[in-house]
Amino acid sequence: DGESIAVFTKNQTNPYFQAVRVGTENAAKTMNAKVIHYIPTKPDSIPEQLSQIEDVIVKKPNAIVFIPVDYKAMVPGVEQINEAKIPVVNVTDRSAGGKFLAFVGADDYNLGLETGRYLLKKLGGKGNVVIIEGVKGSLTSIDRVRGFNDAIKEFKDVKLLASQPANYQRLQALQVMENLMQSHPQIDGVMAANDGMAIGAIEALDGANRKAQVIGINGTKEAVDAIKAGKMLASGDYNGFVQGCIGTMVAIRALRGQPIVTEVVLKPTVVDSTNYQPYDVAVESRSCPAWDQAAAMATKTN
Amino acid sequence: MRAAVKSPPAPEVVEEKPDLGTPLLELKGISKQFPGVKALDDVSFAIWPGEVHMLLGENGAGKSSLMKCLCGAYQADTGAYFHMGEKVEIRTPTDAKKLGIAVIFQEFSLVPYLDVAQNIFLGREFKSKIPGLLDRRRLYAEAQKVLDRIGLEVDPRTKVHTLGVAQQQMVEIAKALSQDASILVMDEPTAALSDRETERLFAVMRQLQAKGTAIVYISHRMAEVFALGDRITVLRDGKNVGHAVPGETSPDQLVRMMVGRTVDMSYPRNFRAPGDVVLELKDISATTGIADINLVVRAGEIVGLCGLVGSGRTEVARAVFGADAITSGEVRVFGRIKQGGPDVAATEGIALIPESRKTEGLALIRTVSDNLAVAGLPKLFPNHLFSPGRARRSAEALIKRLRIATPSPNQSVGLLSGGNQQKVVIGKWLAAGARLFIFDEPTRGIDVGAKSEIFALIDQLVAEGAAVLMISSEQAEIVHVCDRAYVMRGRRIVGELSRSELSEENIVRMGMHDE
Amino acid sequence: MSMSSQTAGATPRLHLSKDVVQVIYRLLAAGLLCVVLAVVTDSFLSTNNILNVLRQASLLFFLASGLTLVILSGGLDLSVGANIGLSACLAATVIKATGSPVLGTLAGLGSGTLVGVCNGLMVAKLRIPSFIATYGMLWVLHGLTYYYMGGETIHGFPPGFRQIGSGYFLGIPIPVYLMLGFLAAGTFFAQRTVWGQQIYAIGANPVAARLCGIPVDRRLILVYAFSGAMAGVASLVFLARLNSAEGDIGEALTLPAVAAVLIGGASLFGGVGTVFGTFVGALILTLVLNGMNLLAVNASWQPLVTGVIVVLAVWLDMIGRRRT
Amino acid sequence: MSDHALSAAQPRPRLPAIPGVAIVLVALALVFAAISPNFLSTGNLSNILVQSVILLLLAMPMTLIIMTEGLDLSMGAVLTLASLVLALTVVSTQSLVLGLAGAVGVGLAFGFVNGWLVSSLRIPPFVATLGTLGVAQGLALIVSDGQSVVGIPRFLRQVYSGETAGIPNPILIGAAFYALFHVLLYHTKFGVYIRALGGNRDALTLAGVKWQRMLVAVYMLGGAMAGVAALLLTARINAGHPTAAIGMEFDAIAAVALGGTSFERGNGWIFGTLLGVLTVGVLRNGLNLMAVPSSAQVAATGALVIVALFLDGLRSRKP
Ligand SMILES: Nc1ncnc2c1ncn2[C@@H]1O[C@H](COP(=O)(O)OP(=O)(O)OP(=O)(O)O)[C@@H](O)[C@H]1O
Ligand SMILES: Nc1ncnc2c1ncn2[C@@H]1O[C@H](COP(=O)(O)OP(=O)(O)OP(=O)(O)O)[C@@H](O)[C@H]1O
Ligand SMILES: [Mg+2]
Ligand SMILES: [Mg+2]
Repeated sequence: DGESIAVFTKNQTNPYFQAVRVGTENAAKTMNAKVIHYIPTKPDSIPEQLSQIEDVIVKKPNAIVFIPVDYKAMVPGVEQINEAKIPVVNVTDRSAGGKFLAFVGADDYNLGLETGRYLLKKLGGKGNVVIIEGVKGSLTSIDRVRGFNDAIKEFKDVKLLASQPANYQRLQALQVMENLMQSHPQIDGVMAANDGMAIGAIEALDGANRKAQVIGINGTKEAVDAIKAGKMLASGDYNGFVQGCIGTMVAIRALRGQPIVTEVVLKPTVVDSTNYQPYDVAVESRSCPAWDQAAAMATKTN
Repeated sequence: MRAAVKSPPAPEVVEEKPDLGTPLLELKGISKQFPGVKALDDVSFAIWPGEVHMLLGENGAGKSSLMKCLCGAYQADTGAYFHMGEKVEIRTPTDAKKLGIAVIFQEFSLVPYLDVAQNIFLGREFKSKIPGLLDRRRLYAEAQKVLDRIGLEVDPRTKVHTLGVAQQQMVEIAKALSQDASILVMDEPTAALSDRETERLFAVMRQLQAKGTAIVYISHRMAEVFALGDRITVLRDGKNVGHAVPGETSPDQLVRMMVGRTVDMSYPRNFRAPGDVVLELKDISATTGIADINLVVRAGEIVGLCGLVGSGRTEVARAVFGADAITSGEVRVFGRIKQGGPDVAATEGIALIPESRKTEGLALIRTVSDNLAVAGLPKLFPNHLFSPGRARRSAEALIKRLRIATPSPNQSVGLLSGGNQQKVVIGKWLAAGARLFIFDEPTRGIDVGAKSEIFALIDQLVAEGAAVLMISSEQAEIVHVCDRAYVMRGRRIVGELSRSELSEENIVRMGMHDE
Repeated sequence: MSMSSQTAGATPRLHLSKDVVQVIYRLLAAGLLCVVLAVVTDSFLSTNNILNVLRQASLLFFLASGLTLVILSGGLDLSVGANIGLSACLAATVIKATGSPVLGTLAGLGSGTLVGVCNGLMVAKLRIPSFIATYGMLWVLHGLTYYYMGGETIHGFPPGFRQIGSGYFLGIPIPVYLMLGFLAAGTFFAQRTVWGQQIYAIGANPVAARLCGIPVDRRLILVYAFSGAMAGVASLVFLARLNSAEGDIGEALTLPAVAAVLIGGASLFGGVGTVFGTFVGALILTLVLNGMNLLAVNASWQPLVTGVIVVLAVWLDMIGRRRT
Repeated sequence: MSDHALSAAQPRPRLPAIPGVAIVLVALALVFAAISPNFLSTGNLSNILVQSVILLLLAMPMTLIIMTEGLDLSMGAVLTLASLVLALTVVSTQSLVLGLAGAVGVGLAFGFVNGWLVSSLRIPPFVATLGTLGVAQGLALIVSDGQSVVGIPRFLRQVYSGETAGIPNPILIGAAFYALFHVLLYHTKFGVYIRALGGNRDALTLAGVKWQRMLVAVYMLGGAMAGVAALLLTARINAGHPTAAIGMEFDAIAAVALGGTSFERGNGWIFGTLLGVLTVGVLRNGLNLMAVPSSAQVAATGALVIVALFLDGLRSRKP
């Protein structure tokens, strides 16, 4: 009891990671452990997360729950953790190397694919769409966009007009959308790689008095509100909260010698106007699934 | 374009060239055009070894420009250079250096965060035996030698930015002397110096002269012209208007050549009975080191403040104006205790003409008109709305009144000649309607004609009831102009001289009386 | 920059004021850009797109206009972007809590101004170089915002409030009116008031300005407060436009805002520049991004092209000024 | 700038001449040592030093650039690009030398362009390097196509994680370059001219020094050091990444300013920069050890910079 778990997340600004953090806290509280958060002061800074790993190793927490800011560049950091013999659970972005107790995440590709399909079906399998990408080179963006593209390929009458990055930034998405609307008089669907950008696109459409169906990814409160209000079509559920819960549970259970699972890849759920209710609560008031439920989601056990 | 007054033709002067053999350096037909100003117009000029050649002219006549062409800092538009009879090119400072030309510039060319020695040998560093590195020991030894020669008692390791104006001027001189040049150009080297340093400099110049160095010397101080000069060249409006020899010419004649009219150099004053006390200092001490300063200035008086360089005169002026903090004592202005910074001082009608025009007096990148308006903004535009036209008209009036040579009120002040810049510094306070003027070296670098005009102006100010506190290193000025004077030594006031006691000897005796 | 070269560069021969000449050159540059874009794309010249560009430029201009005065006074304000973040979050909270856009607006303007005053006090009274003082402030503001927001966003504001960001009047977006208003006010303040002139004087030589009796400290505080207030304005327009507040809302805007001021002809050494120049600078930057989006330039190339154009614009401007 | 050439004498300092950054560094170290038992362990101290080296390698040339009244905003982006070039070269040729040559080459090229824009075209350094920042960032995205470059051979990682004579390699590299910069600034002509470039450029012209070349050299030095830092960065993250060092130039500028180098008149010192870099390192490390929340760390970083400069200001009040 009273184990200390160090939790590494990518930044302090994206609501998604806040959901993960709340999940870890929730799980730790019910299991009588405590978490300490390490977040780069500069969003997504690789050198800074490496430094934080080194500093944390000096402090020797009992276990680590780890989201790499970059799945490849952070491998040396993971190896240092391994050398220091601190058990570590990988969450959200699957690290390209290093030894982990388990991986807990969602499948970005399938998320993109399913949400994309949902949109295209709603459009009746035809029309013009644009994709708004996240940060170039980030695993989440690459996989989600790949999913979007594959969904589009399934529908012959759908035309992809443009695929532009807006770096997961709301304002950039808004301006990119404004500019795209100038060169494309007819846009029927917008696929954004996260909810913030989706909302930015919606604002741009509203501003120009144009209509299009917009989807995003993450299932944030804001997106749920927009879905409720009928402004947004759907959001792929990425469920950071549950990822945080399960990641922490695995870490603590391993410390206590209880059985664990080694991989949980959450199934994609598309949140739309028919099923948003469970998501319409602030993360702080949600609670973690019980271990049985969590174990049932496992895709690998040892 | 230039604002020179219409003037009668200059008196005829002997134009024959003395037969002294081949000149060391000869400039022929030099012209230099700046936007709006023809700074030099077909000027020819020659120097012979071992002579001190005085270059005279009004502010903006083109003296500095001519010297800058001579040393490669400017490139002349037309003209040719001959070194010992041979045609040479001087296009860069390096070319000039190769010919053995060294220059003491009117505006300092020192680097603030290098030390004295590094400044003296800038561009001529001593190489160490280890390739790529510098020989620091040699640097300081050599620098010490040069400093000893001119009698500057400063550690060569002192960073230049910590030095006062006079010491910086001495470093500038040391820098030029260290080059062992065959031609030495000095552009108003004594403008910032007091008599003691000046004497020292003259001694060094005489040594150099004896060794055969040719010296070109620019100064607005008539006494120096006659004490040092072997020959005189006068420029006016960018043209060479004649040569003269000191023994055969009188100061009045020279002045007439320079300004094209007669100038009364005795600075006549109308002494009147002083009025109410305007400024009163009681036991002032300040963070800058001055202590127990007591003095009084009344309306209608010009009170001098004299002493050696470093005696603390500037610090007194700054303390009055609120530019430096006072640690004890009180300043009373018009009977009320004054507290606060320069902004308070300005609203109470005090004006400070600071000693360093470039760093403290002017915004060099702004126009003449802007600079002339800046101190008087609240007075000129009481409703806070600025009108460029109004500012311009006010500036034009001042340009006329002070005879500032500028192609237009829109010229950047940084492009004016040194003396004209100084006039702008004075002018901006005239627009502010101040009633207590503190002049710190007001005539530094100002030509004789302008000087007498400025003193006439100051006289007029006091006649209208203003009070003036004047600092000057030229004792003659203090003696001629002031009603009374205080003498400072070691950052304290050591005495007061009444009008009848005011003489150069008395000032020197009181101010120099060493411990 | 050597004195002679720099000053020589800035002197017009005619009575045509320096500022006017600068502005003409810069407008020409912007015009050239427009012509190029109009020729190579078919959608550039639509009314919609023009309004679009103007509205995007307005966001940049709000920040940059405040920054212009700071730069004129010889300083720099790196905290404007972070200031937007904090002010937007506070304004959003107040609107949510009270339902009153007016109170929210006051909160946004107030917090922006307060941050500016703090900057001003640090620069004027504590004599911390502005670059550092405002850089430190940037971190402090980020810290406060992150702490306050805890990674969440606040969204959904009353339609009345949203008008200032996304509304139209006579077919022209409201932010464009705001921009023109601030352009006129800023130009008037800088060129036609005593305080404006004093700010120029301070920028050109702070020591001399002080010895001229200008209350330098008070003017500097004013300048930074104004810059903070403009960040407050920008935060409100952002909020209204984006309909949501998050911590890093203005982060990416600081450098473009500085760039806009510099492209507009101001000098980081102070004393040179105009608000109108900044307006054109903001326009040029926005046109470049708009053009690249219209041309569907690969996103990887966008920073590169922007970089080259920024340098080119400033260089052409300098040549232009040297010629006069 | 040179217009404000020389100020009148400054009043004598009233506080002892201890730079603000030193006071802050010592104070921080004392506080952390008192609160966190791990802070003073050899492992942790070496940790701080190792972490500080990359920043030091950037901050030292930045000091010189700032002393010339310049600025290099492109440094972080150039470092990123150089790191990618190094990674790509090493992965394809397996040669460390070629990789380093490539990285330093990229740095030199950008340094040259920066220097040329600033000295020949007289574009203000802020604008010129803001432009090249965009170019370097764009090139980084283009050469990497937004992806990390992986498969870095073991020997490259050894550069960062290995030890020589019991001392971690990065510390040795940092020390060697510190010595180099010290000599450069205080014992060579170049050092003298750097001060003059910031203090009074006209003085150099009149002394017949071709300062344009010097200025280009200063920026090239900055680029080259970004190349060297790229070696350590790539070895550290075991990859090339298109955003690895974005924004690091501001950390470097902050460290330089923290160290007491001023943006005007060529007033600066390299030891102050070392102190500045260490102060940032100690602060981050200590706050991490104390598990201070990230948002407070962010605010503390800002407050620290302000406090140090404020202490400096107390010492030498401008007249
Ligand atoms: N770089 C420049 N650009 C434009 N005009 C200049 C420049 N340098 C000098 N001038 C102008 O050339 C004229 C001659 O100036 P110069 O400095 O040679 O005068 P001077 O004889 O040395 O005067 P002073 O006694 O006041 O020092 C002046 O009108 C001045 O404004
Ligand atoms: N004893 C000294 N040793 C070294 N430097 C000194 C000494 N006394 C004065 N100085 C320097 O000389 C500078 C000029 O002195 P100060 O301004 O007090 O005198 P001043 O009478 O106004 O002289 P100036 O003729 O320069 O106006 C001082 O600021 C100081 O830096
Ligand atoms: Mg002159
Ligand atoms: Mg003095």
